[in-house]
Amino acid sequence: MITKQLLTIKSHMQIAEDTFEVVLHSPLAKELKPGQFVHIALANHMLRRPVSVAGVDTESETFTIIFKIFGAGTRELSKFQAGDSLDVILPCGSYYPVDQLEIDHALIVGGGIGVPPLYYLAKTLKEKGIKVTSVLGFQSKEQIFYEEKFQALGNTYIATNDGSYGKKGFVTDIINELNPAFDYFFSCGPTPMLKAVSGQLDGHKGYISLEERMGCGVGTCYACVVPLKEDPKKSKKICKDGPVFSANEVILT
Amino acid sequence: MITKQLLTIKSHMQIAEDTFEVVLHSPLAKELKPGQFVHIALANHMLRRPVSVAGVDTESETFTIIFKIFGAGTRELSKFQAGDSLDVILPCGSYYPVDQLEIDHALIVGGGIGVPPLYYLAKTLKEKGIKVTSVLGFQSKEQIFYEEKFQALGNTYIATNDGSYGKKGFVTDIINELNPAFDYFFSCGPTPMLKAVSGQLDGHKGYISLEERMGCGVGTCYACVVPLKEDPKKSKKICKDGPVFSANEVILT
Amino acid sequence: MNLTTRLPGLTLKNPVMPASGCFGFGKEYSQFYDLSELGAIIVKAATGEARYGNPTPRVAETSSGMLNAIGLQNPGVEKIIEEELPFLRSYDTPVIANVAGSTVEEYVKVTETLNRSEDIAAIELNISCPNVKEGGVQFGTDPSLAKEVTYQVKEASDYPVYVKLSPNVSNIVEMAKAVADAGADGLSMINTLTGMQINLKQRKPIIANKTGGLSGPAIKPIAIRMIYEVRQALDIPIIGMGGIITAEDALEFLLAGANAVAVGTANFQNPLACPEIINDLPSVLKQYGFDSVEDVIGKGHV
Amino acid sequence: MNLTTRLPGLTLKNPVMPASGCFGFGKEYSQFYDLSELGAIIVKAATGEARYGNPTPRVAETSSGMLNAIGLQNPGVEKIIEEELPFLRSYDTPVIANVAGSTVEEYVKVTETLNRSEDIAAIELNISCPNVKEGGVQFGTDPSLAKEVTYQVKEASDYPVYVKLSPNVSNIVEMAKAVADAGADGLSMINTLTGMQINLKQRKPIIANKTGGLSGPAIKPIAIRMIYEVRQALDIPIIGMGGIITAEDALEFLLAGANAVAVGTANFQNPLACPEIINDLPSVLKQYGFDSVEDVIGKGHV
Ligand SMILES: Cc1cc2nc3c(=O)[nH]c(=O)nc-3n(C[C@H](O)[C@H](O)[C@H](O)COP(=O)(O)OP(=O)(O)OC[C@H]3O[C@@H](n4cnc5c(N)ncnc54)[C@H](O)[C@@H]3O)c2cc1C
Ligand SMILES: Cc1cc2nc3c(=O)[nH]c(=O)nc-3n(C[C@H](O)[C@H](O)[C@H](O)COP(=O)(O)OP(=O)(O)OC[C@H]3O[C@@H](n4cnc5c(N)ncnc54)[C@H](O)[C@@H]3O)c2cc1C
Ligand SMILES: Cc1cc2nc3c(=O)[nH]c(=O)nc-3n(C[C@H](O)[C@H](O)[C@H](O)COP(=O)(O)O)c2cc1C
Ligand SMILES: Cc1cc2nc3c(=O)[nH]c(=O)nc-3n(C[C@H](O)[C@H](O)[C@H](O)COP(=O)(O)O)c2cc1C
Ligand code: FES
Ligand code: FES
Repeated sequence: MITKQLLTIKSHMQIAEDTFEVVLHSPLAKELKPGQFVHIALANHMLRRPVSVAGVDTESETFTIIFKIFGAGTRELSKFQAGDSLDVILPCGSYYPVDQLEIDHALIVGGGIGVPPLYYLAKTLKEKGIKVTSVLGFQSKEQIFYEEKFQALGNTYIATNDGSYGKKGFVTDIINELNPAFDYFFSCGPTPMLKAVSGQLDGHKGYISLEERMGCGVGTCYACVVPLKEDPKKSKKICKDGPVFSANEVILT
Repeated sequence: MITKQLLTIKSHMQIAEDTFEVVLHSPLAKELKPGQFVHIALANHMLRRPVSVAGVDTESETFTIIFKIFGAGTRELSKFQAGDSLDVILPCGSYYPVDQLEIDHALIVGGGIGVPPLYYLAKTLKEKGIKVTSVLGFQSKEQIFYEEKFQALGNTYIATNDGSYGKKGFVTDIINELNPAFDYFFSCGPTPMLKAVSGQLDGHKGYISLEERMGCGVGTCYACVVPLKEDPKKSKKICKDGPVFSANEVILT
Repeated sequence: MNLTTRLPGLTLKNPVMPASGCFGFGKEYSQFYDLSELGAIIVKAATGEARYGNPTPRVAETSSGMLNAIGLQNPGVEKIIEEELPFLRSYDTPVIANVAGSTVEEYVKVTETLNRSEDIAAIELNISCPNVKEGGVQFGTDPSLAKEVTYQVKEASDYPVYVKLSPNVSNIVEMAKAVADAGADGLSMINTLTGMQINLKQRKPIIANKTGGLSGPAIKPIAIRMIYEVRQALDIPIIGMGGIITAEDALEFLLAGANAVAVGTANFQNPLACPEIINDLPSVLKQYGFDSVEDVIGKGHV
Repeated sequence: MNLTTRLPGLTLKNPVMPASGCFGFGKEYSQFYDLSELGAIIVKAATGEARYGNPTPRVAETSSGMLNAIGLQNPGVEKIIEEELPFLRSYDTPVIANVAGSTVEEYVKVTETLNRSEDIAAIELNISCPNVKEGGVQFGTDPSLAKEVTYQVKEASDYPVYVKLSPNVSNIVEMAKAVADAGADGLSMINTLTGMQINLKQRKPIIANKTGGLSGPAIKPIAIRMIYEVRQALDIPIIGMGGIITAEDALEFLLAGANAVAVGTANFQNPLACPEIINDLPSVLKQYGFDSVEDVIGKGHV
């Protein structure tokens, strides 16, 4: 059941260059599934900002988001403090259907602000006894976050565009080299990365998570559509039918 | 010399219903004269808000403003706290020419948010050894402020519209009854009051201070004009030539 | 406090309804509150056939507003009647269908198809969508085309027809007169103003369609002015919209001469915008000295 | 960073100038900074005789904008030449005079009078002021009237003529073409959009003139769209304006196709708006990968 709630910020801290981790309290926290997002209102901004769920703690009824300063809205979000409140719509969108899948070994491929939802996913997979290999891409060393946390869940490989840490290049370069065994892949990141990864892993089963500029965030405005492979005249809504899609479902543009 | 400054709030407190007294620090405080105003910027508001100077403390380099919550801007202003900063243009406008006048006994007539500048004026007059009689009008008891401060400067009479304190009625009723002796009157308040007072005291020498919706507040936009008695096709700017005018100079509408 | 307002074919328990395109067909927001609270519901535009709409990005944020270029994406009028409208039957609130098209024939066809549905109470004739290549806005900026399409749709319709006007014109009164002459039962105003935002990094318009329709509080003064001008010139009922966020905003539209109001962009910021405005309206009306909604309509004229 | 931009009759050291009506004749803001920092200065409108303008209130605040109905108050062109313009001589910045009128004859008379002044570098022909009863905006919404007045003023003027367009039209390109055909050296766009705000307590429009011109960030998307459209259709130089607050905003206008920009409403919020934008511009240009102002112009087109 989707709702609008005023949530208290439990902690707010910088974890990498321009990157912040915020923990929010909500009785609905436990209902948030890996891949889903929350839609955050900001004073002086007409539109809400979508941010993925990066983790849930059912006991404390909290969930975590991680975001990077990109423009005016995320900058405003970076200035909040523990104790402040945020007006949030949640839970939004679809999730990685981990319960329905038979997986032995999952390959996680994330880039930049696509990494946060994958951490929640990787943690959930690991808790189900599934082996996890993670390949993560960042712009540079200063932008890297959660490396140890991913390491704790399985082998983790990092690429940076500028080579300041890990492999110089892209996640696809690591996958090329590594040629890892896996039965499902899960990817989230900028569209060019998703395109490259789905191309590279074509033929494998997998799920990807998309981004698009949103109006409503709940499925009423048709702002966030993505065309379907089976019929490009048809589309799905990223905010409601997505953001998670099966790897061969949609056309990436 | 008019400037734009970021000023620190030294104290911020409620002094009557919806009415706040704010003390601001500025090296320019000592240049602010009775009748002048400052022009305050507010985030999320296109236009600045003009507020009169209600007092100056040259030693601490501070000045006082008093304002009442009227709409969104003054409501926002009411939420600031000591330590916060305000973006202020100062000093703005003309002042009561107390140094140029030979006065023995001044009659002060103020209504509502017209009272604050008159306190600074009354204090200045008193310091010059001039006798001060004050007639102040408020909507109701809860709205009254600075009564004792005015009392300390001279006889003070209060009218309330609803009769909840002092005389029930208007400042003009008190003046009628009192028929006070004075050589100059000084009045500030809502235009209907100014009209009534100037009418009642016609023939006396005096000064009035006007309000009008402002754009620039410094004399460039022609938003705040008032027609002149000598030639209604001519006008003066309230923000620059005013807000203080000699009682017979302008046409009140 | 009596919030009832009466318009041709519509007796509304309160004057507040979601605007077309900002509420889908109601399902999503029904998760947030009981849609029966609404004065009415204007659903997303219907065209003759299914339309994909424009490429994405389709929205951008602006100062106190937003741009959109959805491009009339919808499943087509038949599917809307079969698959979308029945859901709204269970709510005690009239539904207004929004009719769009590229040609007079398409407008007429959609209208005729809608005649078969018993799930609607009125038609809003959208001659003002700025986001489609052909049709739409030309009808909304040329008085003689507007007159023609209104006349034809009116002929075809068993339901009252509210014509939705475009603000992208020099003379809104002329447009209003043209459609009133053609038999419009009421007006809906305003649709969005054509705007653009350029992405500084990408050095191109943010919206893939380049231009989009500007909505939100930024355009409220234009909406108020146009409604005021039309109300001065004509007696025709008006559904007013453009930047309404609060009950005070709704009151301003009623004072300008609107008989009811629609809330668009505000739904995105606050899914509870409509019920909150409805809830606040009685006390706001009282605060400003009014006894009922009908008491307010047009009272801002001097 | 080279901020120079060249327009007919104007070589500007930077592309930023205050907009007409938002800077008086410069005296007041000269208290805040050295006016020589400015790329140019557009002064308040001049008419044939002194005008009192409209009754007050003349301004109102809106979401991310403001309404004004000053009504072209000014001391008349003669007095402006004698008493106002000489003050600006001491600054190293070109002055653009803004010409207004109710009739073609008045426009021509003002222009002829300005020809006698050596204190100006160009004329901005204001055919778009929405706040005067006669003249002004009709010229700005009727292409043939716009053409006629431009032609006559162009004939009368020794200075280059920039025609200031009204956004209150369905087709801005048609207007731009009309005045370009008549010989305009450049365009100034946009003037304000006609709007209204109603005072809920007083139950009447806040602005005594009822309607006023909407300016500020609220209208920026409309300005950007119109400049983009005109730049697509014509090669004529454009001074862009409408809602500029920051150097990023200025960059957006240049990308849309403006050759220089004017800053209006922002001056009221921040008297230092112009010098701050000029100061920030080099680093903003650099951040987005540009080497000079002329390098940016029109680069937002795809
Ligand atoms: C489903 C989903 C999940 C996301 N999860 C995360 C996350 O976990 N961490 C994170 O840092 N970012 C995430 N993003 C991206 C994030 O929403 C944008 O970075 C943010 O909206 C930018 O807002 P801004 O005001 O800082 O930028 P501006 O450019 O000033 O924003 C202007 C407008 O564009 C929209 N916009 C700009 N970039 C994007 C984008 N990439 N995606 C969607 N809308 C955009 C904004 O929402 C706003 O409406 C997610 C996006 C989506 C769609
Ligand atoms: C020279 C001068 C001195 C003033 N001194 C004081 C003072 O000492 N204490 C005090 O409480 N008030 C004073 N006022 C009035 C004060 O400026 C208004 O109450 C305030 O601007 C209202 O802003 P708002 O956002 O609360 O109201 P809103 O109605 O939301 O404001 C909307 C717009 O209207 C303008 N406006 C509304 N009412 C007035 C008004 N009466 N005068 C000028 N502009 C107005 C606002 O500035 C703003 O631009 C003074 C006004 C002037 C012109
Ligand atoms: C995303 C979006 C989609 C819209 N779709 C339609 C539509 O399909 N038909 C229509 O007549 N108006 C449409 N509109 C216009 C609105 O109904 C409304 O007239 C306009 O947005 C002004 O109101 P607002 O400022 O409250 O949003 C749409 C507006 C938005 C923001
Ligand atoms: C108070 C005020 C007065 C104005 N007076 C004039 C004028 O005399 N002549 C003119 O051509 N434009 C005038 N304008 C329009 C501005 O020059 C400018 O075109 C418009 O305000 C849009 O820019 P902005 O959003 O930066 O203010 C005026 C605008 C304002 C706000
Ligand atoms: S953002 Fe509105 S439908 Fe997806
Ligand atoms: S407020 Fe601009 S001239 Fe007075």
